[in-house]
Amino acid sequence: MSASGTNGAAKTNGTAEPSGPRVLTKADFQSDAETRWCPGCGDYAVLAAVQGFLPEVGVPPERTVFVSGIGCAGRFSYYMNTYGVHGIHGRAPALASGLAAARPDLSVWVVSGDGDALSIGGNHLIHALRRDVPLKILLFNNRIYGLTKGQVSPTSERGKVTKSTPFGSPDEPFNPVALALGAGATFVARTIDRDKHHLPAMLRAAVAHPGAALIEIYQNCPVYNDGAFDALTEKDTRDDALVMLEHGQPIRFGADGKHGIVRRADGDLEVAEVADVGENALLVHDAHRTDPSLAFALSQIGELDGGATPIGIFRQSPRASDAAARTAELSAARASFTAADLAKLLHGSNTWSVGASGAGAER
Amino acid sequence: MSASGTNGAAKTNGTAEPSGPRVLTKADFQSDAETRWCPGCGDYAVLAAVQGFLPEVGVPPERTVFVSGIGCAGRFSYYMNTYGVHGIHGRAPALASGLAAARPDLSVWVVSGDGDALSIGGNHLIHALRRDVPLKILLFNNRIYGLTKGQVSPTSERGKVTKSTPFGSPDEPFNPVALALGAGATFVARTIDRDKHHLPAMLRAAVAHPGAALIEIYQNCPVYNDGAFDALTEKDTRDDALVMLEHGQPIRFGADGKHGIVRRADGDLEVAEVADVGENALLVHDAHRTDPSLAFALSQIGELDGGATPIGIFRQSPRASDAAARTAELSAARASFTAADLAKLLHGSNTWSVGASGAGAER
Amino acid sequence: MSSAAKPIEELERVIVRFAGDSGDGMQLVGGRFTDVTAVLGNDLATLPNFPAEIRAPAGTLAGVSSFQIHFASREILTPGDAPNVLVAMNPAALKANVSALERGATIIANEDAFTTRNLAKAGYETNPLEDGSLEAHVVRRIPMTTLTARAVEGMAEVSTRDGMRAKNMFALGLLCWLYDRPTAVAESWLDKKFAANKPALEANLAALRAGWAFGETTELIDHRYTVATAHDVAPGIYRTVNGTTATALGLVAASERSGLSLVLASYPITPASELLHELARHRSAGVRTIQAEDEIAAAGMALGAAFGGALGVTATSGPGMDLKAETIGLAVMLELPMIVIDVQRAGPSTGMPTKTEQSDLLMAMYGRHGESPLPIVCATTPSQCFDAALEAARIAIRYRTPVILLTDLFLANSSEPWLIPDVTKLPAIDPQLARANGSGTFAPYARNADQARPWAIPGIPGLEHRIGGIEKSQPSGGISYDPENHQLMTNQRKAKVAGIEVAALEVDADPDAELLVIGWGSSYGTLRTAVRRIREGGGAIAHAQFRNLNPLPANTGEILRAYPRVLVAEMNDGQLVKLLRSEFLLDLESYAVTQGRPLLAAEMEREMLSRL
Amino acid sequence: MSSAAKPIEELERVIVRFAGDSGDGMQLVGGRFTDVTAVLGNDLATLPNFPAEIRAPAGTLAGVSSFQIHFASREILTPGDAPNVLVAMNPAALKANVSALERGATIIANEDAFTTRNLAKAGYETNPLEDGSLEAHVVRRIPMTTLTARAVEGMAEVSTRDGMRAKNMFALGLLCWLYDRPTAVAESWLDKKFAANKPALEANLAALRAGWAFGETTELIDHRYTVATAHDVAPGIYRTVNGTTATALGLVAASERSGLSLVLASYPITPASELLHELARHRSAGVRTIQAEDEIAAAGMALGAAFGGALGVTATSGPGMDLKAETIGLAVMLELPMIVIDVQRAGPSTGMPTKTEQSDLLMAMYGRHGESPLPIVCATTPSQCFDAALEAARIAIRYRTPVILLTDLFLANSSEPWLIPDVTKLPAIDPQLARANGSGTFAPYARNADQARPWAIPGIPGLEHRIGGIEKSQPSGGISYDPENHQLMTNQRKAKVAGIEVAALEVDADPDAELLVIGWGSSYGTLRTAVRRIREGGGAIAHAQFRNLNPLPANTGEILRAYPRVLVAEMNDGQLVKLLRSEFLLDLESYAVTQGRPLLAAEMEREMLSRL
Ligand SMILES: Cc1ncc(C[n+]2csc(CCOP(=O)(O)OP(=O)(O)O)c2C)c(N)n1
Ligand SMILES: Cc1ncc(C[n+]2csc(CCOP(=O)(O)OP(=O)(O)O)c2C)c(N)n1
Ligand code: SF4
Ligand code: SF4
Ligand SMILES: [Mg+2]
Ligand SMILES: [Mg+2]
Repeated sequence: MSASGTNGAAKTNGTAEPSGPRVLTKADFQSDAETRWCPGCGDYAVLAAVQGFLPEVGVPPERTVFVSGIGCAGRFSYYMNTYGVHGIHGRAPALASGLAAARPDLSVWVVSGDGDALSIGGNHLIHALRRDVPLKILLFNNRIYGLTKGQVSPTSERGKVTKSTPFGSPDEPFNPVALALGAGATFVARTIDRDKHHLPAMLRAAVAHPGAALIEIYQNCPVYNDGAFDALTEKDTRDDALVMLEHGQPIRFGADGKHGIVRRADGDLEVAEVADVGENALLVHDAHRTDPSLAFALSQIGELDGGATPIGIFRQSPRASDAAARTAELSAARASFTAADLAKLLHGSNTWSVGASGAGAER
Repeated sequence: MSASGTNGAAKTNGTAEPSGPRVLTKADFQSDAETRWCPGCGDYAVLAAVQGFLPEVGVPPERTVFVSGIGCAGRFSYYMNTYGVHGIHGRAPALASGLAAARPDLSVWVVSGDGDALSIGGNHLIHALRRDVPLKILLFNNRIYGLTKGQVSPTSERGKVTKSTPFGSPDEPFNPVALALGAGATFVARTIDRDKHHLPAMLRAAVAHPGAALIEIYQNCPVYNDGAFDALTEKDTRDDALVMLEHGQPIRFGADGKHGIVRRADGDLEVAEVADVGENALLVHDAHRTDPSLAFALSQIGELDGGATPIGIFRQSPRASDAAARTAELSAARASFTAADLAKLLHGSNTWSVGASGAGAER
Repeated sequence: MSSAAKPIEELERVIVRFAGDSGDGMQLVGGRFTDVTAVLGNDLATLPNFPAEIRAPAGTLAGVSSFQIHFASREILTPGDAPNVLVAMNPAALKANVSALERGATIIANEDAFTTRNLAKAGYETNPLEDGSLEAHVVRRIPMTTLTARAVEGMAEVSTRDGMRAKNMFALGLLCWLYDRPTAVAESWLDKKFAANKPALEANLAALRAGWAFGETTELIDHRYTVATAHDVAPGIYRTVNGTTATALGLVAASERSGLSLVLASYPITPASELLHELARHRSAGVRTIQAEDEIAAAGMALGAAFGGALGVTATSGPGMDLKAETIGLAVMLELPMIVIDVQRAGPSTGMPTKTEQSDLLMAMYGRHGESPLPIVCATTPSQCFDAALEAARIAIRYRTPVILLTDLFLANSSEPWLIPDVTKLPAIDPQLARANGSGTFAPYARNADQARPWAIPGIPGLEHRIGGIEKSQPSGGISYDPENHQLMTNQRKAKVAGIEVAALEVDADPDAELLVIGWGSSYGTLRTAVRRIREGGGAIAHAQFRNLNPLPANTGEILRAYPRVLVAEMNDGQLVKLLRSEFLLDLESYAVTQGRPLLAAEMEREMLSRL
Repeated sequence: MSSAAKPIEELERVIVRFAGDSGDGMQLVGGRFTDVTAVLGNDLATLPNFPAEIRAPAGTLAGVSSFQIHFASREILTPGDAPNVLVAMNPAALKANVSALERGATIIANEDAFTTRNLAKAGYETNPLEDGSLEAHVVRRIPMTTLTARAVEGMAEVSTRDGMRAKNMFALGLLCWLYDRPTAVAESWLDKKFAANKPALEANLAALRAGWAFGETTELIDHRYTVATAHDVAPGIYRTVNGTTATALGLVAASERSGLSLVLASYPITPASELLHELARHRSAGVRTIQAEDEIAAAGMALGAAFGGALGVTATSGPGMDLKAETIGLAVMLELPMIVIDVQRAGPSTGMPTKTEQSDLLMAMYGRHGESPLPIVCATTPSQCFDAALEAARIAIRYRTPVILLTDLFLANSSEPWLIPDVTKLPAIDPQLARANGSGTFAPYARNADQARPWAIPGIPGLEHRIGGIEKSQPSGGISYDPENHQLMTNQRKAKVAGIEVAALEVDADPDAELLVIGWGSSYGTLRTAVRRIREGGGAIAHAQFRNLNPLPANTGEILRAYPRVLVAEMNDGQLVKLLRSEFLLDLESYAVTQGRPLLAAEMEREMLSRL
C-alpha cells in the first residue's frame, strides 16, 4: 500500500511580498495538507484554536515556525501554513532553541506530546525552561502514547492498564506544571483542548510573555484514553471539578461559586466551602509573583485530592534578562564583520614574516 | 606517559564468607585505589563521610553497589570497596534503576555531579525520582564542570565567567531541590561536603527512606570554583547564611538565633528578625507533609534573597507503593518457573499436531 | 455445517488477502482464517499490513488495513507475492491493493460499500466494479453489509452497530466455505472473546454462518477449492507464531535455560513495541519489563540489570539504536552480557515506520565510536526468531558481551506454523557466575579460554570490584592509560568476538550450480522459494542464508570462493555485500532494494534467472 | 642580553621536551619557547601532553605534564619521536619520560626536586641522578629552584610562592641560551600577562634572565647550539596555531565568506571542549556559542540554526558522536547544511580521553540507522584544520548536507607555523538561499544539478514549507510511504553524496616506487617524514594522504592499482583499509595501531623499509 501527500509543499499566495498593510486571516495559517488524526481527536480543536488565534498576533506565516516532535501531536506542524520542522522524538525544544538563537526575529512555537516532552524529551524541556528561551511550547497532554498505539506515558495515572502495563502502571505520574515550576519556568499555564475561549486566552498570554512559555493542554485521545478529562468538560461534573485561575481574583469555583481555595493555618492550600470560610478567606490568585511557591502550591491542587483541577495561568513572571541584548549585539557584530576583520583575526597577536628568500624573520 | 592502577581489582578479605556476626568498619569500605582528586577537593570529605557512615547501616560491602557517572565526582565508585560501576556521562540513574529492578536485595547508591546529574543526565534523574526507585543519590554540586576543566554547569550562577562563558553565563541556574520536588521526589535533602555531622545525618535519613532519596551536597572545587560555598562554611559568615532545617523545629538561625523564617501575610516565606516578629511567628519545619509545597517554598529561600540558604531535609514523605510487592512477586514467580512451565508457555492456547505421516491434523 | 454439493477443486497453494478499512477488523479475520487453516495442517505464512496512521479518516487510502495469508499442501516460506483472491471491503481497499493482483485473480468486493461517497474518498471517479477497469480479474460483487444486516435482523439485543461490525465475519464464513475449512476453531475463539457480551457473540456467529450459507446457496460462485494437509511437514505439535511472539518466547526460554531472570527495558517504538507488550504479560515467568523514559535509559537499565546478574535485554528499532550506541559501547568495555534487539524498519531518520528494511547492519557493526566489536545475530523466519533469541543469549552469556539481534518489521508481524521444541532438549546455558575464591584477590579482567572474563555479581563477599568505561588494565581491571595495554585490550576484545563459535554456513546447492545466492535474515523464505522455482524450471543454483553476521561462519570464504558467481540480495543499499567484499576481496554481485517491503519470490526468481 | 663566548654548533633540527608536575607551568614554558623559535624562522611542530587527572597529587607520575617542540632549519612535519633534550623538573617527570630518550640524549634535571620524598612519590627507590641508571644519557643537574630563589631574593614585593613558581622561567631562560634564541618575545608576553601583577612580572623576568645568565656562566655546559632559519619555507606572514585554533578560524572564515552567521552548539568533552572555548571568545565576529545540556541537544540546536539559515556547527568527541547519531540522520533526511566536528580520542566508551586515535571513521560512515550517507572530511595537520573546516562548510552549504569533519586530539593540541592565507583569495561560498519565486508553489525537494535541494529560510513569504524525518516525496516534500519514491530518494541521497566534487588524491611518488603508503588525517606529518627518510636512504616510495573520505577522490582506484604493494597506515584497527578493500577489491596491507598515540616516524620508516 502506498500513500503520498503534499504536506511538505508550500501553499503560497502567489505574490512574493505583500503590498500595503496585510490583514491576516485564519486561512493564512492553514496548510493544504490533509489532517490525519483520528476522528474526534482533541488535536483538531487545538489546531483550529491556534489557527484562529494567530492572525491576531500579527506575525505573518513566513515569520512563524512550528517545530514539533514525534507523536500524534507532532503532526501539528504539517497543518500550519508556516515554516515548520517535524523533528525527531523529544528533541523539538533543542531544534527550536537553536533556531531561536540564530533567528531572534522569528516567532518560534514548539508542539509536543506528553511522551515527547516529558519522557524522552524531558531534559530538553526543563533546560529550555531554565534558560527561558523565547519559545511558546504547547504540551498536548493526553496521558497516553497515541502514535505508538497506547502505552503508558509519564502523565498516565498510577495503576493505569495499557499495552505496556497490562498489570497497571506502577509509577506516579509527573505533574507537568509542577515540573516546569521546579525547572524555573517563568510562564506556565494549563488549558483544555475543547475550551474555545480559554485556550486562545492562554495563547495570547504566552505570546505576550517575553521568555519561554509552557502551556499544558489537556487533550482527549478518543482511541487510547477516551474521556481522560471528561470530569473537566462534561456538564454535570465540570462545575465542581474545574478551578479557573484568574490573576487578581479570589479562587472560587463550583455552582454559584460555592467552593474556593483557602490557605490552611499550616500554610498548605485546600479546597473549602465558601459558606464555611467566608469570601474573604479565599485565596486571591497572583500569577505575577517572583516567588513561584504559590504557583507550585496551586499545581498540587487536583493532584492530591483528585477532586478539583485548576486551569489558567499559574505563573507569569518575566525574568530580567540580557539575552535579547546579547543577541542583538551578536547580530550587529556579525553584520559589520568584514573580510578585513577576518584577516585581523587570522593574524592573531603573534606573527612573523618570511621573506621571498625564506630568510629574514621579523616580528 | 602511561599510568596504570588497580582500581578495578577487588580487595578481598581472604575469606569467602564471614563467620559469625560481622562487625563492619570504615576500612571495609575503603578500596585500595589511590584517590586522584585535586588536593583540597571537597570530594575527599564526602568520601570519608560515606565510608565512615556505611558500617552503621549494617549492609556489608558485597551487598552495596555504587554506580557513578562521569566527572570528578564519578571517580567515587573506584574508592569504595563495594561493587561498583563507573558508567557513562549522565546515565548512572538508568544503570542503577536497572540494577535495583533486577536485584532488590542490594543497597544501590548513585554518585553524580551537577553536570552529570542535571545537564546531560537531567532526564534520568527526574524519572528516577518520579518512579521513586529505591536509590540513594548523592549529587555533588560544585557549580562547575570539574573533570573537563572548568565550564559552566546548570547550577552555575548567572553571569559566571568560565571557559565556555567568557562573557558570563547568560542562564539562570537550576535549583536542584526545587527541580527534584517538581519531579515528585519523596526525599530531598541538602548538605555540605565539610560538615562532618550534618552529612552523615542526611545519609542516615536517606537510608531510612524506602524510595528514591536525593541529597544535594555542596562541594567545593578548589581548582575551578573555589569558595563557592564559603559563605556557608566560613566562621564569620555562616551563622547568618546557613539555615538548618529540622523537622518539627521552628526555623531559626543566625547568632543567638536572631533570624527566622516566617510566612508572610500573602503566604510566601521570608526571612525575618525574631526580635521583630516574635518566636511564635516562626515557621515550624515539617518535612513529612504529603503536600510538597512547603518544601518547595523553603527551597526558594536563598535562591531569591541570596542571604540565607537552608540545609537539611526538605522533604521526607514516603509514598505508598506496591513496587516491593511486585518485585517480590516476580522474584517468586521466576524462582518457581520450571521447564514444564516453559513448555506450557511455548504451547500457548492454539496448537495442532502433525503425525509421523504428516497427516492427521488435530487440535 | 456440512459442505454442499458444489464441486471442490484441489489446489496446491492459495494466497488470500483480506483488505478493508482500519475499522473493518481485517486483522481479526486474517487471524481467524489463519487458525482454521493451521489446524487443517496446511503449511502457511501470513503478513499483516497496518496503515501508518492510527486511524486515518474512514474510507481513505491511508486507512486501509490488510492481511495476507498463503497456505499450501507443501512447505511454503513466504506470505506470497500476488494474491489469488482479494477480499475488498470498500473502494479504498480495492484501490490500495489491486495493483498487487495478477491477471485472473479473483476480487470479492463488498458492493454495499461502493457508494458515491466512498468512491470519492478513495479517489475513484467512476465505480471500478462497473467501469470495466477490472476486466483482467474475476470480480464477485457481494452485498456483505446488507446480508449481514439481514442475518442479525430481529436478534433481540443486537445493536445495529454490532450488526454492522460483524460483516467481517460474513467474509470469513464465505472464505471458509470457499476453501473448505470448518469454522469450529473460529467459533470457539468467538465464544471466548465475546464471553461477556452475548449479543455481540450472537451477531458474529450469525454473520459467520451467513457467509458460509451464502457460499452454499449463491449462484455467483459455482465451485469451491480445497488445499490438502501438508505432507512434507515434520511431525510434532505446532502453533502459529509471529516473529514478535517467537522472540519473546526465545528470551523466556533463555531465562529458564540459564537460570537467570529476564529483565527487558524498552522504550516504545514501532515495530519493536510489541515485544515489550508481549513480555510484559509474562509475569508468571518472572519477567520484569520496564518502560524506560527513553532508549538510552532502556539500554542503561538492561546493562545495570546485567551487572546484577540478570539476562538484560533491550529492544528497539532504528532511531532507538542510534540512541543506545553509547551504552552499547560501555557494555563492550564492561564485557557484560546484554542483548540488544533491533527490529529494523525503513530508514533513515523516522523513515517509514510501518515498512520493513534491513538497513541497520552496518550500524550494528560500526555504529559506535572507537574499536568496539560485538557479535551480531539475525533471524531468518518468524518462528526462527525463537532460535535466534536463544543464540543471542548463548553468545552474550558465554562470551560476556553485548549482542545485537537483528530482526525486522516483516518478521515481527508475519506468522507461520512453528514446530514447538521439546524444552528438555533445548541446550542449557550455564552462566558460570564467578564464585568466591577465598584467595584474597579477584581479577575481573582475567580471561578464560573463550577470552571471556568472570561475571561476578553483587552479593558475593570477596568479589567486590569496580568496572567502568575507561580503558582498564588486564587482568586487574584498574584504569590504565598505558599504550601497550590499550593495544592488548583492543586486540583481545576483537579476538574474543572473532573467536565466537558459530555454526557453519549451510549451502543448499545443486551439484552443478554456478550461481550462489546469499541472503541474511528475513529474506530466507523469499530466496528459498525463488531457488525452488528455479529448480522446478530445471536450473541449477545454490543458496546460503546467514544467521550469524559477526563473526561470520568460519567456512564463509570457502563457500563464496566455490562459485563463479555470487549474488548477495538484501533489503538495503548493499550492506552485507560491502562486508563480504572487504573481507574476502571477491567481486560479489549485489541486488539491493530499499522500497520498504520484503523481497518478492518472483523478483528474485527473475534476478536469479538473469544470472544463470 | 648578548651571547657569550662559548662555541655555538649549528644543528639542522632539535627536539626538546619540557616535563614537570602539572603545577610547574610546563605548557606555558613550552608555548613561550615556541614563540621565540617561531620568530627566528625555524620550522617547528609541538605537542603538549596533559595528565588525565585534573590535578593529581603533586609529584606523582599521574601528575606529569609535558610539552615537546621540534624545530629545524628545514621543513618538518611532526613534533618528533625522541627528544634530544629532556628538561625534567622533578623525579616523576624524569621517570615518565626517560623511556622516550635515545642513547646520548641530554637530560637537564632540576636537582633540587630530587628529594627523598619526591623520589618516593615517583616510585624511585634510589636517586636516578646518582645511581648510574642514566648513564646512557648526558645528565646536567641544575639546582633550578635554588637558583630561582636566589634570583628573586630581596625583591621587595615578591612572595616566596611567586618566586618558587618562576622556576619554569629559569628553565626557559636556560634553554633559550642553549639554543641561541633571543628572549624578547617571551619577555613581552610576560609584560602583557602580568601587567596587573608587577611583583610576579619582576620575579618571572628575573628568573628568565637568571636562566640565561646561568648558561653563560656555568661550567656544566660548555657549548651552545643554533638552528638556522628554515629556508625551504614559503614566504609570507606566519603565526603558530594548534588544530583547535585553526578549526575555529576556519569556521569563522566560512561564516565570513558565506555571509552566514556561525552558531556553534556544543557540550564539553575532552578534547573538543577547547573549540567551544575558543569560539566563545569571538563575539566580535558575531559567533554565537551555546553550551547545550547534552550532545543531542547540541546537534539539534545546530540543525535548528541551520533551518534558520545559519552555519550550524556542533563539535564533540567519540561518546558525543554516538549521541548525535539520530540528529545527524535527521539532517541527512532534511538535507540541510550542518557541520559535525569529531575531535577523535582513544575509544571505545570513555576509553582514554586524553589520548589520540583515529577510530571513529567507520562510525562516521555508518553510525546511523538506515541508509544515511554523508560526506566526511578530515584534517591532516594542525594548520590544515583551517582548510578542512572551510572544505566542510563548502560541501555542507553547496550540497545541503551534514558533513562530518574528523580531526583528533593530536591535531587539536599540536601546534605548527601557519602561513596566514590572504582572506580575499579564500573562495567565496555562495549559499544560494532560495528566493521568493512568486509562482505560487514551492517544492522543497526539487533538486539542482548537484542534486541539492533549495535552502529556504524562514522570513520569505511564499516559501513556507514543512519538512521532517519521515520519508518525503520528491519534489513536494510531502510525507510518502510509496515504495518507488523511497527507492528514488534513497538513490538520490546516495548519488548526491557520491557526486560531491572533491580534489583529486595527490601522490608524492618516486618514479620507480613499488610501495604506496596511504594515510588519512593526522598521520600526514609522520608518513611524510618517514617517506623522506626512506628517500634519504635511497629508497623509492610513494605516499598519498586522504583529506576527503566520503566520497573518496575520483582517482583513488587508479592510484591504488598503480602500485604492486599498498600499505594503509592508521591509528585504529584498520578502518580505512576496510573501506578501500571493499570498494576496490585490492589486497591492501594494513598497519594499524591502537596505542592512544600518534604514529612515529621511526616506526613508519621501519614498516616501510620492511616492505621495500
Ligand atoms: C527515538 C524514538 N523513540 C521512539 C519513537 C516512537 N514514538 C513515536 S511517538 C512516541 C510517543 C507518542 O506519545 P506522545 O508524545 O504522548 O504523543 P501522542 O501520540 O500521544 O500525541 C513514540 C514512543 C520514535 N519515533 N523515536
Ligand atoms: C557523553 C559525554 N559527554 C561529555 C563528556 C565529558 N565530560 C566528562 S565529565 C563532564 C562534566 C563534569 O562535571 P560534573 O558532572 O559537574 O562533575 P565534576 O567533575 O564537577 O565532579 C563532562 C562534560 C563525557 N565523558 N561523555
Ligand atoms: S491516537 Fe489518540 S491522540 Fe492520536 S490521533 Fe488518534 S485520537 Fe488523536
Ligand atoms: S577539578 Fe575540582 S572537583 Fe575535580 S577533583 Fe579537582 S578540585 Fe575536585
Ligand atoms: Mg500523548
Ligand atoms: Mg560539577
